[in-house]
Amino acid sequence: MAFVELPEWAALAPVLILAGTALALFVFDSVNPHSTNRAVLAGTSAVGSLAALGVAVWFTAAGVGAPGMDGFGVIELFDGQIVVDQMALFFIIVVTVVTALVVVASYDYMEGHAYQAEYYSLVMLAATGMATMATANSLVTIFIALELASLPSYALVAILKDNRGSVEAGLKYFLLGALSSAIFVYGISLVYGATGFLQLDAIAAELEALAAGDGGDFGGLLGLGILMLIGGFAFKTASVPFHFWAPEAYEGAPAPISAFLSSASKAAGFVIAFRVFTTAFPVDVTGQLIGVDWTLAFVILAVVTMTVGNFAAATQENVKRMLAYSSIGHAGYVLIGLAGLGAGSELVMGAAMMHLLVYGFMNTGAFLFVGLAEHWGVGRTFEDYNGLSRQAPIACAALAVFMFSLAGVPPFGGFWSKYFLFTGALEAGLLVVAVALVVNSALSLYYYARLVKAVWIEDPIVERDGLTQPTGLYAAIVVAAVMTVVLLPGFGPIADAALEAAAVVIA
Amino acid sequence: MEGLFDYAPAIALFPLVAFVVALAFGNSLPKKGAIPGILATGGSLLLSIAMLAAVASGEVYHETLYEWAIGDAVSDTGVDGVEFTFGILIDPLSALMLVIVSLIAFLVHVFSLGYMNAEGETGLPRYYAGLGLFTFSMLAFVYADNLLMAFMFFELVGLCSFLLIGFWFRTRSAPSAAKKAFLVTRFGDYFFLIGVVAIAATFGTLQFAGDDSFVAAAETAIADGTTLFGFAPETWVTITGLLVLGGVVGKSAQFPLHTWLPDAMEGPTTVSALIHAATMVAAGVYLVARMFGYYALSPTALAIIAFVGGFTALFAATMGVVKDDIKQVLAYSTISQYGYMMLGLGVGGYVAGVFHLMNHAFFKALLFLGAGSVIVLMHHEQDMWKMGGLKEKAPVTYWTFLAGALALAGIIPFSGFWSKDEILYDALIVGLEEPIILAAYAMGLVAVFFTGFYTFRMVFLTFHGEPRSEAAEDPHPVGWSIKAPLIVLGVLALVAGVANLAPVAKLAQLDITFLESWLDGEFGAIEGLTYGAYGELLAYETSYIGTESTTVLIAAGVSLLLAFSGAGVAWTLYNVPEPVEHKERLGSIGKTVEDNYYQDEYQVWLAEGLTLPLSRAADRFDQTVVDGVVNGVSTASLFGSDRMKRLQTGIVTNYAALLVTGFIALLLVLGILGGWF
Amino acid sequence: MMIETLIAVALIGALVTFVAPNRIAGKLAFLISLVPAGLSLWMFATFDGRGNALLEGDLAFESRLEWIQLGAYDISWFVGLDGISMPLVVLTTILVTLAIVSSWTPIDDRESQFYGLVLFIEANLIGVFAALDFFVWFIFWEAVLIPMYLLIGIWGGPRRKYAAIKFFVYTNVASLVMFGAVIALVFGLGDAVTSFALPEITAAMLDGGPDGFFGVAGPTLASAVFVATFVGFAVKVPVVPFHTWLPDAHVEAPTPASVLLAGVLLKMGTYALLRFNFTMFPTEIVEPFVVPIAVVAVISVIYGAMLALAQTDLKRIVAYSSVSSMGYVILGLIAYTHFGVGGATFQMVSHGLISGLMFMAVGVIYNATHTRMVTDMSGMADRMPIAVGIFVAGSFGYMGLPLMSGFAAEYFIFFGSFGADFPYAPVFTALAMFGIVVVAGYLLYAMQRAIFGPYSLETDYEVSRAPLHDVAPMFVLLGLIIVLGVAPELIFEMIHDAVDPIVDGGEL
Amino acid sequence: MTVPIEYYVLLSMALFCIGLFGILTRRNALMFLMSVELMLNAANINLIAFAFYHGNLTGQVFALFTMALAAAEVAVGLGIILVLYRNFRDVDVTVPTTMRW
Repeated sequence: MAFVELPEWAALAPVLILAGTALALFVFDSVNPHSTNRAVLAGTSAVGSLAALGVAVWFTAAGVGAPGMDGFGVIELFDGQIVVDQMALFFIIVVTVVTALVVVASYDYMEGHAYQAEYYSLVMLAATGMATMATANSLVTIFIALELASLPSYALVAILKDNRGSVEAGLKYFLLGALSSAIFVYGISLVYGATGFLQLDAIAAELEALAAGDGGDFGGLLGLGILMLIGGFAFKTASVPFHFWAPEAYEGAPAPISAFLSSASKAAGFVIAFRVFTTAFPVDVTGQLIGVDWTLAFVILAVVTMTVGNFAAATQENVKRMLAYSSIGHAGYVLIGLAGLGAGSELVMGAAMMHLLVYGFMNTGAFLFVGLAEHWGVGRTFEDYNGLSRQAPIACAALAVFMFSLAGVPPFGGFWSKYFLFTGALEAGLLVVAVALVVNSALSLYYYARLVKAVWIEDPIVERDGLTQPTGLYAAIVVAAVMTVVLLPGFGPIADAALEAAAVVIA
Repeated sequence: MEGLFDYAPAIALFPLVAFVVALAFGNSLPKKGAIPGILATGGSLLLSIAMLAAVASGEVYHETLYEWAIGDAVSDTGVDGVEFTFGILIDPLSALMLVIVSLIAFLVHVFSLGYMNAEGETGLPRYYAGLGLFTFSMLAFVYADNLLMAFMFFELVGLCSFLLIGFWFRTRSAPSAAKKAFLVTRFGDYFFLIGVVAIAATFGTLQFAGDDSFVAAAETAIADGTTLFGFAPETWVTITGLLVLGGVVGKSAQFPLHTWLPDAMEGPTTVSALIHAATMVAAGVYLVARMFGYYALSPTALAIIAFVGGFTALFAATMGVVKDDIKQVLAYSTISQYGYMMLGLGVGGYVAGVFHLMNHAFFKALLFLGAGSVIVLMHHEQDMWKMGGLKEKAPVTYWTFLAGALALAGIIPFSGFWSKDEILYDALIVGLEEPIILAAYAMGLVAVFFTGFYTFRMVFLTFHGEPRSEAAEDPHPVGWSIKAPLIVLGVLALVAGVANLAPVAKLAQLDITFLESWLDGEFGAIEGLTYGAYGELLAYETSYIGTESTTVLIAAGVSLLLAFSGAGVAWTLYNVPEPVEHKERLGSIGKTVEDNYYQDEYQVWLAEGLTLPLSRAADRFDQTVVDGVVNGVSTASLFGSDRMKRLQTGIVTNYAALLVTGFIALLLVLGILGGWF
Repeated sequence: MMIETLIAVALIGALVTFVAPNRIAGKLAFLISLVPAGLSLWMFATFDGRGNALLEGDLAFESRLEWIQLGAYDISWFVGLDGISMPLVVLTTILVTLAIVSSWTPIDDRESQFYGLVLFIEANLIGVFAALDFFVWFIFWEAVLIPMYLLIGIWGGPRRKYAAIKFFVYTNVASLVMFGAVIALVFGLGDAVTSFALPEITAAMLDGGPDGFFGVAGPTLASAVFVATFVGFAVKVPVVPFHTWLPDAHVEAPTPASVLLAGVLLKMGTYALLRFNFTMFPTEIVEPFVVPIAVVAVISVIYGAMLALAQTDLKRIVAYSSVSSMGYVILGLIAYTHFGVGGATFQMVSHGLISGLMFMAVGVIYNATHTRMVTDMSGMADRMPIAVGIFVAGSFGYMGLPLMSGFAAEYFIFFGSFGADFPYAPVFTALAMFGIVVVAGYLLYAMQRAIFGPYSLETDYEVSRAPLHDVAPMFVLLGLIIVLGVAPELIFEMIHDAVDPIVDGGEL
Repeated sequence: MTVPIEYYVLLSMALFCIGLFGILTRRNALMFLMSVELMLNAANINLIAFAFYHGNLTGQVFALFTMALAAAEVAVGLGIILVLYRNFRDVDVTVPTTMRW
């Protein structure tokens, strides 16, 4: 096909498009600062992210990074510092989807805000960082990409400079982020010390050698290093015990940013985790060296994370905070994907990837509904949401879709991924995790249903007059909802893509 | 004649049509649905008589008409596949019963014109619909050719009884009585249903007649000594037989399930006459007669039937003695009379039992209708102490009622005498061999005295002496529609005995026992369903006091003597201008008897004193314990959630600390497992 | 594609109704629901399925196409009907139509949403009975929860929120347990199965069964899974002691929801029990559990009836009596005889009709009196003879009056289980049969207090005769009940045909 | 003159722990930042030492990246601390606790 003439670096096109958009926005900002031309700004970023999305989808369909005769094989750039494979594209798709939704929604949400251009360019920069994380194949690139994603995020969280909540959120996010990245870097240094390499495949090769040989004298060091790396990922994915920033950050940040962080940033965190632990630290070899199977760490993290997240969410009064905790809980679900790697089957990790994609729609949508509520100014607690369905049935129907999908109740996309995770856990023989999953999803059912109850069942405590229908927010929410529903019948391709991608990296 | 039987289904279907018509259009019809009822029952009567004639001419009819449900099931005797069907069995017994039922139903319909319509009752369509449905069910039950069909219509007549007892539902007592009637009989039917299921599961068939009948199957099983459900065949037959008997005891108001019948008098008197005297209550006894072959296989069952019958006969008769409500007296006498029939069947007196069933149907219907007309006369007063002196004012009612009374009391030559005497005679000759039967006979005999007594107490209090209320002074006149049925039944009560003058036959060596030969299939019958066939199955020894004829004379003499003495005592006590109560003479016994030996009390206690509190306790248990666990779980998790979120103190330094702690904990776990330190 | 059409019509209808204006929603939903009803009746008439869907047998209206490839297993859209599911589908479509009509009076707020949800339930219920792939089946099975949650929650009574969430969470947890168990089973079966199609799983189970998983031996795994699935379904049925969500849900739910809940949703549980526990599992696995289950069944019958006896709320009475009736179904299922299993299936349909009728009647009385407490009313027969007459008829149907479907069902079950081969079968049967006395007890007791006697009413409402569209559905149901009672062969024949392979496959 | 690698590691670990200690004890945001810097530099020591030990430059190069990113982080951090001060009139990190539980 026509594609083959393109040079190899073109495989990075999605990332480059995102970066380009970010720069374009900077240019625009410097040309006429303090511009509040939301249409242009939001439009540009939307177009950029959608373009990136389109390209990524096209690549996936065309078989970039897919081995075999119909594919082009995994494309490695800069001697393997960057790799473009199915998993990379998959997560680029997740990131770009979320970005697109967020920027469209921000069109209304950020109305009348002073720093329009900055906002959008930061979003695009963070997106670039996340997309890069998806492709990063060396601890160096991973770290850089991570920071590229993190630094704008700190700023974005705190962008409502006169809003104490936003600032507090930014502070907490930043401080814990700095701490975690310090730990992360230290972990990198230890791994480097133990192996002498930072490029993932090289590390793996070295470990093979060590395992084959005397086993090296850095077992403990390596183990500690791996653990610290896990810490870094745990921070990005808001997993216990590195989750403490999440509730405040999501609650304090502007709703679209919360959506952005809780969906895209989480996905990015997971992709690097997947990449590092599948490529650099093969279970058996590493196990020999550090004397313990690192999946155990993820088993523990998964159980603890989902439990903490769901239990803390159950009795929240503030909707946004409930969603924040629920997103911690979902991090716990996805962690099963890593915990189950021991079984050597791609099913469980594939399920995790599927979940992140679906989550990109349903969770973003949920946070955007909160954004809509903040736009309406109805308040933040469950009580404030009471009876919204009478004024805004469509948005509330969408909310119900998001909630039930998050709870994993059919007929919505969330059902597949969650139950595939359950299936994967069972396949990997993680009985404990499966049980925890049952308990937690029962509880999650309770609080998700509680929100549905608030908007659909309860009667409003205050009389409100009709609510506006901001185009951007509504568009984003409806699209997200429609996608969440469509993903039930149309789950086949996604499952195939995810499983294929997982199979590639695991092999 | 063949073609005639094709109309057999119509016998039952006519009343069904009447039911539908009355229910649907009753309100817009003249007489509120009485007319269709009368026409339908009349039609049934004619057809039944035609059937009777057909059977007399030697025809019988046994046809499966409809397959209700078919399926594979391996019965305990190895029969593969089972069919539950509806079919018609017309043999001497059922033909006779058809005529009885349709005749009385017809008369009651006619009587109702005078009794219900004339009184301007509301809800008459409901009443006639009920009657129609009842007649349909009863007739269908009568010629059912298998046990399941019999059970179904057995239940349906129970429903009709419920609906008609509760006809005056706006009162408090009627619904209560209706409920009691249905519940008590339902309790019996519970055992009946187990019996049906058991028999079906055992023999794979429920047919009454023919080679594939469960009776035949049971015979062969006993012959081969096949183990049935882990029991010896005789035992199992006894068990199943007794289970079915449960339904009989309930429906025929035998002890201890007799308590519903007196309350059932809450219904209109016509209903009492039709359902609670002549027909539905007879269903139980009829069922025993219908499957007599089965019981004949089990002496134990028969003995129990006989004893229960004898006991009930006496037990109920004593209670009838002290009642003041004319309908109550009749109710207890009904219970008692059915006791006689059970006794008769129990001792193998198949003919005697059926004979009494027929006679009783006539004279008890007569008495109830008579009582009904009395009640009309008395402006709906039922207390006999408020009556008296109606003899002159209502001659027709009086003479017909008297005929019924004489029959009931068993005074020669009225019909009741012949049948009751035959029962007692059969009981005696068996009893001379079997002590337990002798006991039953003794009770039956004593009951004769009480019967005579309460019957004439009733007659004298009602019709003789001086009027004891202004209602009795100038009674409300009654119309032809009331008189006509009384006359018909009165004649029958007088002459029906001719059907089977057994004592005469035995003494004079004449062959005039028509009923016996009728039931013995001399005119035609289905093989195996004859008196003779049953006789062969029966295991009873019989013997006589001296010769047969002496025994006959002794038996007849004794019972007559007792009947007359009972009547005589009543004469002396109550046939006076101003009769007075004599209960106090009985003292504490009288109290007990008046309270029906506290039968109702303990049964009510079982329901309301035991079951209801038990259920309330179960409810409390359910609410607190079972549901408590469920709610407890949710409470616990929400509490846990409340604690869990306290982790998030809001102070970022704590977060750092917790973060590091958590990390170190993880480090320790893995480190120790991996031996890093 | 018939089944797809049914589901599609219901789904699209749901959407259309959801956005339709409130005042026409009711009539619109009724018209829409006529389509599936008519179609399913036509399917019933032209039904040509043979044998059992999971065992040897060719299905009616079968269709199958690939959906998702999950590793070694493929999930496919696989639907079809056999003699067991066909009657249940018809029951569903008819009950939904009638429920819609019966809600014209009571539902006076947010009608379009209400009727939309009802049609949505219909789609899922049809799916549950038609699906033959585990995942497809599970999707419909779970999707029923959402509309029912909302129906109870939005249009329910005073404690509706508690009841709704209790129903939602309780039954969902049960489904999760059951799901996990089945998945474990599938993995346990190893290479024997390559899809989640129920027939394939069944086949694999019946020859050889699972070869161990989680390090437990195959038989142990199978037994564990049997228990887990049984519990999972027992909640839905519900079987004592998992029944406590039912009375709350019933009492709070609006009449039409109660009708569907008792009429069809409970049948999902028994249907699943029949399909999974008593069809998939080979006899040697089931055998040790038969007697315990029999005990549970008898307890459900008697205990449920006792609870009903203690109630004063008409709806609670009917709700608890459902627990009792479902006990009969369980008894019939474990009998493993044609009449036992067939009767159980027949009872599903029959109880669906009768309990539906009862809830409608109670609803009509409630519409007029605004109370359901038997203690608050007396002599209702005086004011609303027709509605009350139907209530009485329905009650007698519940009591198993001959020539009504209830009797046929119960008789089949009793006959089937009496002759069954498990230990003490006759004793268990006799014990369970005592339910027919207690049921008569509490229904007659309630009638005596609420319906008969002199007229009086605590709530000061002017009681008038019920409008035609309230009464008409009940007449239809009553007619069906009597028809099935007089001619059970109408459906028992096909049920029997579908039950054959189960029983012959596993004569205990 | 070669110092065994262990010493470097011990040094860096000590530095790391000092930084951690600072984070856990100091409430002033700036102190917090500085402690983070210490930790990062502990990592740098490792990287360089190991680069020397393994004889490849990867570590040293990465150390440069680290410094750069540390600088960027500080920049963002200072910005946030600025707005923190503007809103809370304080740079004590334990003050902002409007969101908890």
